[in-house]
Amino acid sequence: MQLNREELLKAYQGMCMIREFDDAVHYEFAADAMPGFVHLYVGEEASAMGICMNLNQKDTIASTHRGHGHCIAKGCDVTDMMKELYGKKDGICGGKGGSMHIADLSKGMLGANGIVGGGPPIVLGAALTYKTKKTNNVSVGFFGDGASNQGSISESMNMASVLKLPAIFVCEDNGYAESTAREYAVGGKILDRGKAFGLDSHEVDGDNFFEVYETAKHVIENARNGKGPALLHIKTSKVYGHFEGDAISYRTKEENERIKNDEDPLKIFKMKVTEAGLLELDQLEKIENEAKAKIKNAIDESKKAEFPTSKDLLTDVYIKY
Amino acid sequence: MQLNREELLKAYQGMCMIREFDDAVHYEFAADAMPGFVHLYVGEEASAMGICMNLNQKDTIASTHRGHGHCIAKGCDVTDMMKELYGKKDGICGGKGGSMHIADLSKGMLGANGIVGGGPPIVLGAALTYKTKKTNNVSVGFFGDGASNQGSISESMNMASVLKLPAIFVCEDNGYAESTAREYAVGGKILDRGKAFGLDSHEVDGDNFFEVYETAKHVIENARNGKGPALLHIKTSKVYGHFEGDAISYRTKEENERIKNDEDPLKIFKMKVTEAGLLELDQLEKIENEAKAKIKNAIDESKKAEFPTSKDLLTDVYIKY
Amino acid sequence: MSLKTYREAINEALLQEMQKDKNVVVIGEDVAGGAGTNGEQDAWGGVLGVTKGLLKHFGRERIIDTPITETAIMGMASGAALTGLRPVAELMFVDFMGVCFDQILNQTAKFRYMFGGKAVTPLTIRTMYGGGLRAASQHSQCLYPMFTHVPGIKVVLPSNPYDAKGLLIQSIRDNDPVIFMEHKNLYDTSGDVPDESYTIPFGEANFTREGKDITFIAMGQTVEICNKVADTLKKEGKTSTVLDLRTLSPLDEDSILEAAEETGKVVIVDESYPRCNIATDISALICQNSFDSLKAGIKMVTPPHTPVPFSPPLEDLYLPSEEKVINTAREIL
Amino acid sequence: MSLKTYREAINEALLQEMQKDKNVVVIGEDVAGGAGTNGEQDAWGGVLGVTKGLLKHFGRERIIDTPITETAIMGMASGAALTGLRPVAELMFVDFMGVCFDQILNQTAKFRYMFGGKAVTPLTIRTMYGGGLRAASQHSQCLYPMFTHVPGIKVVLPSNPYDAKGLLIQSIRDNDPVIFMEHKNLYDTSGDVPDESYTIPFGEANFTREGKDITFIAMGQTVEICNKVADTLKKEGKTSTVLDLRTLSPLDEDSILEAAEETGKVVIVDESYPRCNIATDISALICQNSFDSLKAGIKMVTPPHTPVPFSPPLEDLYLPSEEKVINTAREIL
Ligand SMILES: Cc1ncc(C[n+]2csc(CCOP(=O)(O)OP(=O)(O)O)c2C)c(N)n1
Ligand SMILES: Cc1ncc(C[n+]2csc(CCOP(=O)(O)OP(=O)(O)O)c2C)c(N)n1
Ligand SMILES: [Mg+2]
Ligand SMILES: [Mg+2]
Repeated sequence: MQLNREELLKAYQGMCMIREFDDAVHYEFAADAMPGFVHLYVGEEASAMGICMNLNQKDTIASTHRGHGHCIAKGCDVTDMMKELYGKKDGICGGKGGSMHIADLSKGMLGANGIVGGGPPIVLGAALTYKTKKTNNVSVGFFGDGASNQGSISESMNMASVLKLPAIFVCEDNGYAESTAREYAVGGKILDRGKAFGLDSHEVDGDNFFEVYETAKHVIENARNGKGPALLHIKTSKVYGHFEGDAISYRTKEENERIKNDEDPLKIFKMKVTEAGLLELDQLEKIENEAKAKIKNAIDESKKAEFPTSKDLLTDVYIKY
Repeated sequence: MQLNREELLKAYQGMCMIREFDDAVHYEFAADAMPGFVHLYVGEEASAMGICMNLNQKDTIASTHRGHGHCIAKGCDVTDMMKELYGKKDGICGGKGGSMHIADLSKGMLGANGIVGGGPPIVLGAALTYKTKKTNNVSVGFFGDGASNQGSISESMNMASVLKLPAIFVCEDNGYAESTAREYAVGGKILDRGKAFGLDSHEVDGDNFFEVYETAKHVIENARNGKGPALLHIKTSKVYGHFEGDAISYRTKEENERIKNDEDPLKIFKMKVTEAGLLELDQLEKIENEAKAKIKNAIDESKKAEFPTSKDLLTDVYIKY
Repeated sequence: MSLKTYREAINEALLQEMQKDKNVVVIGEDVAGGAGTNGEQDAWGGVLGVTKGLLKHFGRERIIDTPITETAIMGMASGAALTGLRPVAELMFVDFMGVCFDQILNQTAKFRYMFGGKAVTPLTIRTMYGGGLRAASQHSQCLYPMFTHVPGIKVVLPSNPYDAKGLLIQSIRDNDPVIFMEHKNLYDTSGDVPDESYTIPFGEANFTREGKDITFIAMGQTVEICNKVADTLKKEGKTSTVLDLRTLSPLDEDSILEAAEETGKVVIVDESYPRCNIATDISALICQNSFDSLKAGIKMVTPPHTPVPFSPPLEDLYLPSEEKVINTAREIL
Repeated sequence: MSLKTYREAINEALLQEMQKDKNVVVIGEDVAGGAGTNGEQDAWGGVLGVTKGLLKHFGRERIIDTPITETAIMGMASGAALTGLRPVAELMFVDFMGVCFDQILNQTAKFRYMFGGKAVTPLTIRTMYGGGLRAASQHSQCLYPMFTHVPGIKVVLPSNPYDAKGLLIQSIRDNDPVIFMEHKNLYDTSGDVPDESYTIPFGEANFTREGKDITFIAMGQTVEICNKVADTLKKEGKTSTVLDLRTLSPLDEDSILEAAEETGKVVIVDESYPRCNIATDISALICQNSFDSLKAGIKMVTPPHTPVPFSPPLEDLYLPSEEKVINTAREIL
C-alpha cells in the first residue's frame, strides 16, 4: 500500500463527505424540500475518490448525471454545491444549473451532464489542450454501463487513441441503466471495447478503494508521460435507485441487502485500514462525524440562502436585453 | 467451390456490370457530362457481388455514398440508375436523389447514403421487421473503414447483438477515408470491435470473390436461422480516388499500380475460374462485352431522357401547394 | 367517454392501436423496464410511466427495450417502418435529439422525397418536451421549431387528453414520419376521453374560444394559459378567439388566417426559444397573407433567448405566464 | 488590399490568426489530409481546399486531422475551448450536424449560462452550407435557422470575401461559441480584401444598397440576388434598400427596423426551408415592432417545404432566384 497516513485520511474524508452529502439529499428530496431530478452516488464512492486522488487541481474531469461524488472528490465546495441543488443564487452555478449541471472550472470540474455519454467527448478537448501545451495534465471522463453503448463513447475512445491523448475513460458499471440490466444492454464486453479501440484497458473492483487507486495511478501516470489513453472498467453498485423516486422494483430484496451490507466501499475501506493497523477506529469515526456536521451545516446554509431574482435571468448570455 | 456454372456466370456478369457502370461514369464525369458528386466502386466489386449473391429479393441492404456497386449487385436496373445520375425524370428516384441517394425498395435496396455511417442503423430496422414477422430474411449494412469509427456503427452493432437481429455488418475497408489512411484513423482493430460488441466477426480478402462469398454464406445462413448478427471486415481497395475529381496525391504511384494490376477482383476471378477449368475465356469475354454494350446503351438512353419539370418539384411531400 | 389523464389517454391510444394492428411495436429505453433483471418486469413503463402495462399485453417482442443509443433506436424504427412495421419509437426527452438527429433530419424525413416517392415510412416518434418541472437546461426544452423546420416530418403537439388520444392514433396510422410531442407538465391533467378508438385529422387547428376583440394562437401547454386569459378578459367585456394549432406541420393555415382576420389583433404564445420559432412562423404567415386585416402589430409571448434555468423562481420568470400574456394583450386591445 | 476569393479570404484569416495566437488550432476531417499515408501530406486541405497550405506553417500539432466522428470532433473542440485553446473546428457540411448536434445544442452553447457565467468557450465551428452544386438532399441544406434558434451560439453568414475574412477573425477572437457558415457556391467569388488582419463586429448588418421604395433583407448567397434585383429596379426608377444581415445571432435589430421603416415595404430572401426560418424570424420582428410604418404585408422568398432535389433543373426551380424576388417585389411595389 503506497498511501501514507495523511492520504488515507484524505481518502476516507472524501468518501464520507460524498456519502453524507448524497444521504442528506436523499432525505431532503423525500421530504419534498428539493426541486428537480437528482441521481445519487451512494455506494460508488471508492471510484470517484480512487481516481481523483491521483489528480491535481489543474487536471480535469467531466462527470455524468450522477455527479455529486465526482464534484466532491475533485474538490468542489459542498456548501456551494448544496446551494445549487436548492436553486440558490450563490450556488456553485448561480442556481442556473442544478444537480445535473454542477460545474466548477476553477477546480477542474468540467460539469455534470444531463446527456448520457455527453462528457467523454469534452474530455478529449481538455486532453488536447494539455497535449498541445505540453503541460503533463490529464483529463478523466466518467460514464456508466448504460452510457458505454452510446456512440459518443466509442468515438471518444477512438479519437483519444488516434491522437494519443492524455485522456482516461472511466466506466462506472453499477449493473443498471435506469431499470435495465447491463447483462441485457451491453453486447460483448466493455473491457474488450476499450482494447478494440486501442486503449490500455483494465477491469477494477470498484468496492475496493485501493484497487481503484492503484490502477488509476498506473494509467494516469502513463497518460502524463505521453503513453496515451486508457479505459478503466469499474465494477460497482449503487445503493439508491436510478433517481430519487425510483422504487427499484427491478432489483430483488436480496440484491439490495447485499449491496448495502457486503459491497459498501466505506465499510470495506474501514475494515482494511483497521485490520492492517493503518488507521484507528476512533479516527475514522471522527471523520464520519465531521462530514455529517459539515453537510448538516451546508443544508442549513442552503435553506437560508437567497434565490436568484429577475435580474439574474438574463445574465450570462450574449444577447442584450 | 460450391457455386455451379450458372452462379459463376452470374457472379462475373454482376462484377463486370459494376465495373463497366462506374468506369463509364468516370469518363462521363470527366467529360463534364454529369452533375453532382460521384463516388466510384471500381476495385471493390467482389464485395458487393460476394455478399449479394447470398441474398434473395426480399432481403435488404443499406448502402453508402459509394453505392452503385451495391445497387447493381442487388438487382437495380442499370439504365434507371444511370438516368438517375443524369437527373432525369424516369431515373430510379425520379431524378430527386442522384448518385448519393439511389434506392429501389422493390429490389430490397434501401438507399445509398450521403451520411457516413447512416445506413447500418436503418438495417437494424429491416432486421427487426424480419425478426418480428419471422420471415427468415436478413438485412446487410455496408460501411467503410472511415465510417467504422462513427458512433452509429458501434451503436448498431450493439443493438443487433442485444436484440439478436438478422443483421450483417459489412465493413468495406479500402484503406482510405477521403485522403486519410485507415492506419491513422482506426484506433485498435475493426475485427476486434465486432467481437467486443458481441458479433460473430470475420476478416475477408475482398479481392477474392470466393472468399467473400463463402464467408458471407456462412454468416447469412446463421442470421437466417436466428443465430444473430455478424461483422465482415473486407479488405479491399479502390482504383479511383475518393470522388471524381480527387487527384489521389495521398497514394503513391506504386500503390496505384499495385491496386490496378494485382488487386483487381475481376482479374483474380477470371484467373481462378479459368485455371480451375470452371469457365472458358471466351465465355468471360462475352460477358464483358455484353456489360459494355448494356452500359453504353444506358448512357445513350439517359442522355436522351427528359428532365423533370416544375410539376415534379412539389410532389412526394405531404405539404399541399 | 370517461375522465382520463393525458398520460392515460396516450397509453390507451397505444394499447388500442397495438391490439388492432400487429405491425405496431413500441421501441425505446425502459419502455417496459426491468430487462435482464431478476426483479419486476415492466418495472418502469417509461420514465414517467406512460407505457406502463403494455408489456403484459404484448410481451417483449412488441414492447422493445433498448440500450441507450438513440441513433440506433431512431434508425431501427425508421428502417422497420420502411420494411413493413408501424413502429412507435420513444425519444425519452426531446432534448436528446442532438444525439440522433441525423436519422430524423437526413434519413427518415427525406426518404419519401429523395427516393422519388417510392418510400413509405409510417414511423411515430413519441417524445417529452417543455419546462416547469425544474429539470434544468438539458431536460426542459421545446425544440419543436427545429422539427417543424424540417420538410418531411409531421409535428404534433396535443394540448389535452382528448387530442392526445385522437392525434396519437392518427400519427400511428399516418404513412409519413411523425414526431408526437408530449408536454411533461400535462401528463397529470385530465379531461373527457372516449373509450373507443378515434382519430383527429392532421392540419386542423381547434378553436377553444371564439371572440371578436383579440386572437390568441397557442400550442401545447400555452393553450390553457390563453384560455384562462380569454376568460379573464371576458369579465372585462372583451371577447377572445383562442386557436390551438394541434399540429405544427402540416399547419392549418386557413384557420390561422381566419382567426387573425376576424379580430385584426393577434398574440402568439410559444414556450420555445424566441428565434425562428413557431411564434415567428405564424406571425410571418399572417403578416404576408392577411396584412390588410391587421389592426396592430402581431405580438409574441415567448421565453427570453437563454437556456432554461434550473432555479424554480427563475424558471417561473422564464416561462410564458398568464400575466405576461394578458399584459401583452392589453398593449394592443 | 487585393483581389481575393472567398476561399482565399477564409484561408488568410486562419493563417493570420494562427500566426498571431498559438492557442488557435484547426480540427477536422482531412483539414490537411494525407494523414498516415505514404503520399502527399496536406493532400486535400479540406474537401474544397479551404485550409490548404496551413499544414506547412503549423504542422500536424495545430492542423489536426481526425477520424470521421463529428461528435468527438465537436466535443474535443469545445473541451479544448473550455480549457485554454481557441479551436477552429470544421463540420465539413452543415448537413452532418445531425450526428453531432448534442455537443453543440446541449454542451458548448449552454456552458456559459448553465454554469452560472463561469465558463468561457472560445470555439469557432466552420461549416459549408447551401445549394446550387447538385449535391442533393443531404449536402445542400442551409440549416442556419436551427442554430439561430439555439441560445448561446452565435451564427455568422458572410456573403462576400471581405466579410468572410473580417468575420472569421472576429469569430476566432470571440469568447462565445460561433458557427461560421460558408456558402459553398461563394468560394470562387472574389472581391477586394485587405492583406492585413481586421475584424468586423458581430450584430452589425450591412446596407449594400440604400433606397426609398422597397427593402430587401438577405443573407449569404441571397445578398447578391437582391443587389441585382435592386439594380434592375433602379433602371425602372425604383430605388431599393438591401440589408445583408451578416450575423443571424446576434441580430442587428436596429438596422432591420430602420431598413423596414424607411420604405414600409419589405421582402426577405432566405435560402433555407420556409418554416421557422430567418425570413419568418425577421418578418415577425418587424411586424411586432414597426407595424405602423408598414405599407404592405412583409413578403418572403424561400424554397418550398421539401428536401433539396438533385436534378439540375429541379434545383434551379427550388432555389430563390432574381426572377422570383423581382416578381415578389412587384406584388407590393
Ligand atoms: C442521451 C440520453 N439518453 C437517455 C437519457 C436518460 N437517462 C439518464 S441516466 C440514464 C441511465 C444511465 O445509465 P448508466 O450510464 O449506467 O449510469 P447510471 O445511472 O447507472 O449511473 C438514462 C437512460 C439521457 N439523459 N441522455
Ligand atoms: C457524417 C459524415 N461525415 C463526413 C462525411 C464526408 N465524407 C463522405 S465519404 C467520407 C469518407 C468515407 O470513408 P470510408 O468510410 O472509408 O468509405 P470510402 O469512401 O473509402 O468507401 C467522408 C469523410 C459524410 N458524408 N458524412
Ligand atoms: Mg449504470
Ligand atoms: Mg474507405
